[in-house]
Amino acid sequence: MREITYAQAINEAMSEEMRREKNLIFMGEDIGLYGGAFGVSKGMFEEFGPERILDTPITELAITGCAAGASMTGLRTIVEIMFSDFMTLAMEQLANQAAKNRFQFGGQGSVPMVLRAPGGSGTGAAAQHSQSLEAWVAHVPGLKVVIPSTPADAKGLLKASIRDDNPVVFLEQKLLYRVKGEVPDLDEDFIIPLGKADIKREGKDVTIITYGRMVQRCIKVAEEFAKDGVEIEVVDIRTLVPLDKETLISSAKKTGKVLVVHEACQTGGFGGELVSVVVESDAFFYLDAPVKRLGGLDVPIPYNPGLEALVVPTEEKITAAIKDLL
Amino acid sequence: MREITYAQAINEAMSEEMRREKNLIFMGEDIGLYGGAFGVSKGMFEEFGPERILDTPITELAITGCAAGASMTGLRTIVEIMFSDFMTLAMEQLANQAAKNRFQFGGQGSVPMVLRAPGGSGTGAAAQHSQSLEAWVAHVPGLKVVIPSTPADAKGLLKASIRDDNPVVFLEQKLLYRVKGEVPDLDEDFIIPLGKADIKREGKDVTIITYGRMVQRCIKVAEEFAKDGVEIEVVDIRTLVPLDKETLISSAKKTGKVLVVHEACQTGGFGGELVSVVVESDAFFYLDAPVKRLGGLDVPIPYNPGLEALVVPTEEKITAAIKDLL
Amino acid sequence: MKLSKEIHKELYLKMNQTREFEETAARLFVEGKVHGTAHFCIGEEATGVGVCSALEVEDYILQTHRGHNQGIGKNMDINKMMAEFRGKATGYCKGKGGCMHIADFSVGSLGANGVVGGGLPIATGAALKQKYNKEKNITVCFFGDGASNEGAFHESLNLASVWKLPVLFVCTNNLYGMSTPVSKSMNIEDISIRAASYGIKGIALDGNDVVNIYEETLKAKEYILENGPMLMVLNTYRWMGHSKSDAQIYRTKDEVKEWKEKCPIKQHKKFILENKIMTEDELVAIGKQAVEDIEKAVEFAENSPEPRIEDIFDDVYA
Amino acid sequence: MKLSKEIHKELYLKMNQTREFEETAARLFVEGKVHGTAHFCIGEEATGVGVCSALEVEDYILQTHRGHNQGIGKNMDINKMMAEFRGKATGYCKGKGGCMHIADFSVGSLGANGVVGGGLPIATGAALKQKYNKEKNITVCFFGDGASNEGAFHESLNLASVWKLPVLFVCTNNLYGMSTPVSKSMNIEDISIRAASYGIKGIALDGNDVVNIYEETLKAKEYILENGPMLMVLNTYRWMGHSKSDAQIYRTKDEVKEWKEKCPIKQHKKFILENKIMTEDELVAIGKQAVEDIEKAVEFAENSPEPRIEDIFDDVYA
Ligand SMILES: Cc1ncc(C[n+]2csc(CCOP(=O)(O)OP(=O)(O)O)c2C)c(N)n1
Ligand SMILES: Cc1ncc(C[n+]2csc(CCOP(=O)(O)OP(=O)(O)O)c2C)c(N)n1
Ligand SMILES: [Mg+2]
Ligand SMILES: [Mg+2]
Repeated sequence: MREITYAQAINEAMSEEMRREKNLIFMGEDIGLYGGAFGVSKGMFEEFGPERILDTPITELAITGCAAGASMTGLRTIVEIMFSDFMTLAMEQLANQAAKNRFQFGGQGSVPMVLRAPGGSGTGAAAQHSQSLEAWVAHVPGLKVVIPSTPADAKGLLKASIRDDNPVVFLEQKLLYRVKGEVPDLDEDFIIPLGKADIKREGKDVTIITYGRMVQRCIKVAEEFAKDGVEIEVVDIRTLVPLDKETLISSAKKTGKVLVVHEACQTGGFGGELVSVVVESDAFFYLDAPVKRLGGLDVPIPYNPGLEALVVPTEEKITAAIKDLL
Repeated sequence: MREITYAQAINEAMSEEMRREKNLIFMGEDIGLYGGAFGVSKGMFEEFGPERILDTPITELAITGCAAGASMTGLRTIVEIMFSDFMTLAMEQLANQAAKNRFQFGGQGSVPMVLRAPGGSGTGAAAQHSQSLEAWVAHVPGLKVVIPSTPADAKGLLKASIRDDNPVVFLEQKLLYRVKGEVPDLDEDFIIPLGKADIKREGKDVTIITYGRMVQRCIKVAEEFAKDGVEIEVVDIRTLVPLDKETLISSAKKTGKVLVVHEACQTGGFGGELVSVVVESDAFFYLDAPVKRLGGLDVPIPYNPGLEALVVPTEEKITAAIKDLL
Repeated sequence: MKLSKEIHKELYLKMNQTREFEETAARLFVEGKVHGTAHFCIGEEATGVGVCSALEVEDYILQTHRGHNQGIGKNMDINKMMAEFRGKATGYCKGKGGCMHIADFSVGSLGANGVVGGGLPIATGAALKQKYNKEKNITVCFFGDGASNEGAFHESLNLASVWKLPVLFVCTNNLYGMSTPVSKSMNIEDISIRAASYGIKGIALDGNDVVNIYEETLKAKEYILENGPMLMVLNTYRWMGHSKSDAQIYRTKDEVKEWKEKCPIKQHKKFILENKIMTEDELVAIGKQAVEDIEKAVEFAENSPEPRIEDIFDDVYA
Repeated sequence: MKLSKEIHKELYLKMNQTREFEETAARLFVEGKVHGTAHFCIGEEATGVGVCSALEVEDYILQTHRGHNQGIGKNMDINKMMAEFRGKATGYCKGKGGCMHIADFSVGSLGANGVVGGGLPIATGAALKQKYNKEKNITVCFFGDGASNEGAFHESLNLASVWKLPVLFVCTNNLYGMSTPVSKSMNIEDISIRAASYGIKGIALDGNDVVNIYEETLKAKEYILENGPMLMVLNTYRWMGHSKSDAQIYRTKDEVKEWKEKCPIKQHKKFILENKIMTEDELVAIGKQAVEDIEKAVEFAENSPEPRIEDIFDDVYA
């Protein structure tokens, strides 16, 4: 299969969907000629023109609401928030309006929009440009939440998100944008349905439940353990909402040992949900060690690259956590 | 001891602190002559005047940042957001600025502000006026988060929050404002330190970990069970950040059965954190049943009073959950 | 411009229906038949009725929390409005939304909003869709004086202007945002001058003159389809408290009395009679019809079933 | 107003330091000594330097992401700035903030901000404290043309106006917000007219004329202490790309060249020579000093230790 980057995969997903759906538009800051802060939309302005690729002023609240309004009335929209940290400015329109409109209006209308935003640290951009805020949006009924960990997942899940009739928060991972991976050919209409976890690596001894850029890191650790005969199963949940509980639970039952890993600050992170789903289920009776979480440290992301690398789960920390479980 | 309402307790806490600290100011929408949307600040404008009790335009982002700026430069501030749902408009200043300034500036300055906001459903105000968003703020390092369940706690914890040198999000419970409870006399300088859970009812058979308006409900259920000889311990965490893990864990060890209850939507709620804290600890080995969560249904709050009452944990649901555990 | 008798009839009826609806709703509170709160627009009927009556079905509106006049103006079904107010399954939102979230997509109402200024960004999106589809229709966004201090106001007017979106921004300036007088929430007297910040046209009108509002809306629509967005400020007054519970210590009884004299319904009546458009009797008949319409709505709502908890997950996701 | 030779020296030195700082910083990127990004203000030196040099220590400033001129203008320690840029423990923020979060509370800088418009609400708070304490000082809030479209701009100017807070809002209009030209982000040409929405004074100045900016800031401060907030727009231009990585396809080389001719340092030099305030030699000496200052800062930073992970939890809470 051909290999493309995560950023290209996202670009392809958007472009393909725009080709097949004339009512789909895309708006955001500097997404046009400039191609987006991370170059994700390069070439789209040239192909689809200024009526469908809309450069906006710096105005996160308005563009989020604008997307919701357009989607409520018949268009489908993608809105890019340049850094997921700036969703903080848009939460009113996202959580109070886009997420709730359908319900509070008794089912009148729907809001088929995708809010794309890159999250995560590692780029030296410090506290206000590096957060992982998926836990916020996963706590808002009416929103779906997706975080892909590979180019293929990014493409297939984004296409599914765009076709979904609900507001989907699609959180990309900055540090994965330049990472390459196999992606099905262009002529395939490649869709990955929301709500299906993916076992990225099979194993029988320990389960790691994770998502986003931590997936590859966990696989690397798993490969190290494999050398010593310990087979770790790495479950990539891919969509936080809806969550594929079954896959998590059955993996936990199989291995009896569970580690949850994510980059976001541990306290109040989505890891708590994942742990709970496991221990509330009958998997509880199969567990032979306390379920462990390994999230980011409860600090804002520091600028210094050495510090920055150490506040999120490292291979060393993941390895140590696995050893604790064994 | 005298009895006063939860709203009065909050008023007393603010008023007492304003009397002892001349550098403390209080701002918000309609908090002056009007006395606040829930009447919490009645009389304060008359006592402290327009320089210290500041009615603001409807401008949540600006007043939150204004409080942060004043607090960074030497004042202490209380800011009231009329409904916690409107924190959605203020998250940028709260999470990116107030919470992170001290850290990202390497310890220069601090931000001694309290953001007060009422949360919760039950008033027939529907989806945009009824949310419980504590999980969002508990996930932001740099913020402390408090939710009192009684007038005494409200008073003691608010006074501690105001004296704290950090931004504290103080989430009040609309449905408790008119509830009365015993509160120490006015001449006592009554402070409850942040970070201490309170065992509101002792028991040995089951632990309920909860907070906010669910505390009384859980106690009621516990009293019913007591009639049948089942002694439920009700632990009110009171402050979500910092969290008194010790008290939770030791109660879980004692009873071996844990139910976590909160009003907020279950998925992504703070309950996940509470479950995780228990099962990650050595309390895991004392558990003789899966830890259970009982949160609100994952729906926006509906308007109809019958529905509204049923989307949050009811006495019936709590009772059923306990029975499941036994 | 000379409006037809039919139009006058419509305006007069809708204003009367609005007032009757709200007076009845207030009574239902007293009777304990409604929980929650409501925000009444009595005294401001001309704003929503005048603007919305000048629109077509394909024009959208974004309503406020104080928007019964807007909904009735846009031809919403009063039975379903009342049923929603009562939280019934037959209501516009199946009882899930209540009066702060009344909506009727079929007549072009994209909903009332519980968040001050919450409709502004959404309006830009609805208008963007209209522009995208080259429709000859506009989106009207209602909001209050208080809302004009929210960031959403600034961002939305700016975006609409830059993209030349067909939006009519209608600010109903009733002199207060809850207890806070305009003089304490902004440092200008004429809110319409804020249009200049966006390079768009702004006008201020007597918000109690339904005829003029109707006419100006027609003109505005034409202007907007040609030139892009516009800000229309309607200066008016709310007679009742901000919401159910409001002791109104922030204003004088004299002020309220003064404004009651400028009652939009009374003014319209005077205009109709002076211009001999209808007779006193005809007007009385319309008033009666309004009362009957509301009585029927009350009955409809009263006899409607409550929503069932079994259906609670419907409509969370499409 | 006639500025002393000392003042001219100060302005000229600070502008040169700023340029030298940034050119050096750009080189450090190329050398791979810095990770992350930076936003350079070359071409805009007169704005931050002119405004901040007219202030006292007790006046606060809120800086932008493009604020080395503001920090140097406010007399920040260049060594600590460079060390922070390098992420060192001796930097202003102990290496935790980086150049987007440089701050020095001791000289009145309440910090640079990574969020466009993020400093605006904070400025109102700092000014509120000054007013509360009856200080005779003001808060200066820097932000860009792009930021003036954010809701935070609207809310903050309105709040400051209503409360008559001593804030000077300084918009450095460099014609672009990232790749987006002002003409596509707003529908007005003169950003200073936005002041009218808040009933405050607005002025627009040549942002490359450091002398005039200095003088106007002195006047503005006096005006503000008497009358409340004011908006000052400084029209200027950024020579470099938006940030480290920017192919600049959104503008022409000619446009950049044109603006390079209006170089604020060159202009100031010409003014000084024409008015015989200093000799060519004196200016060369100042230029040299600037180079040396930056060299020293580079060395200081280079020799400084990295922060330790053991200290990571310090400063999360007070
Ligand atoms: C964002 C937000 N802040 C505060 C409130 C509480 N609130 C409801 S209506 C209102 C006053 C609104 O004033 P205005 O916009 O003038 O409309 P009016 O009520 O006068 O019609 C307030 C403060 C809210 N609903 N939303
Ligand atoms: C809220 C927010 N949105 C977007 C960004 C990304 N961003 C950083 S600087 C910038 C352009 C800002 O333009 P302007 O205010 O004119 O300042 P300039 O960079 O031109 O100095 C953008 C879009 C951000 N940092 N914060
Ligand atoms: Mg009003
Ligand atoms: Mg700019």
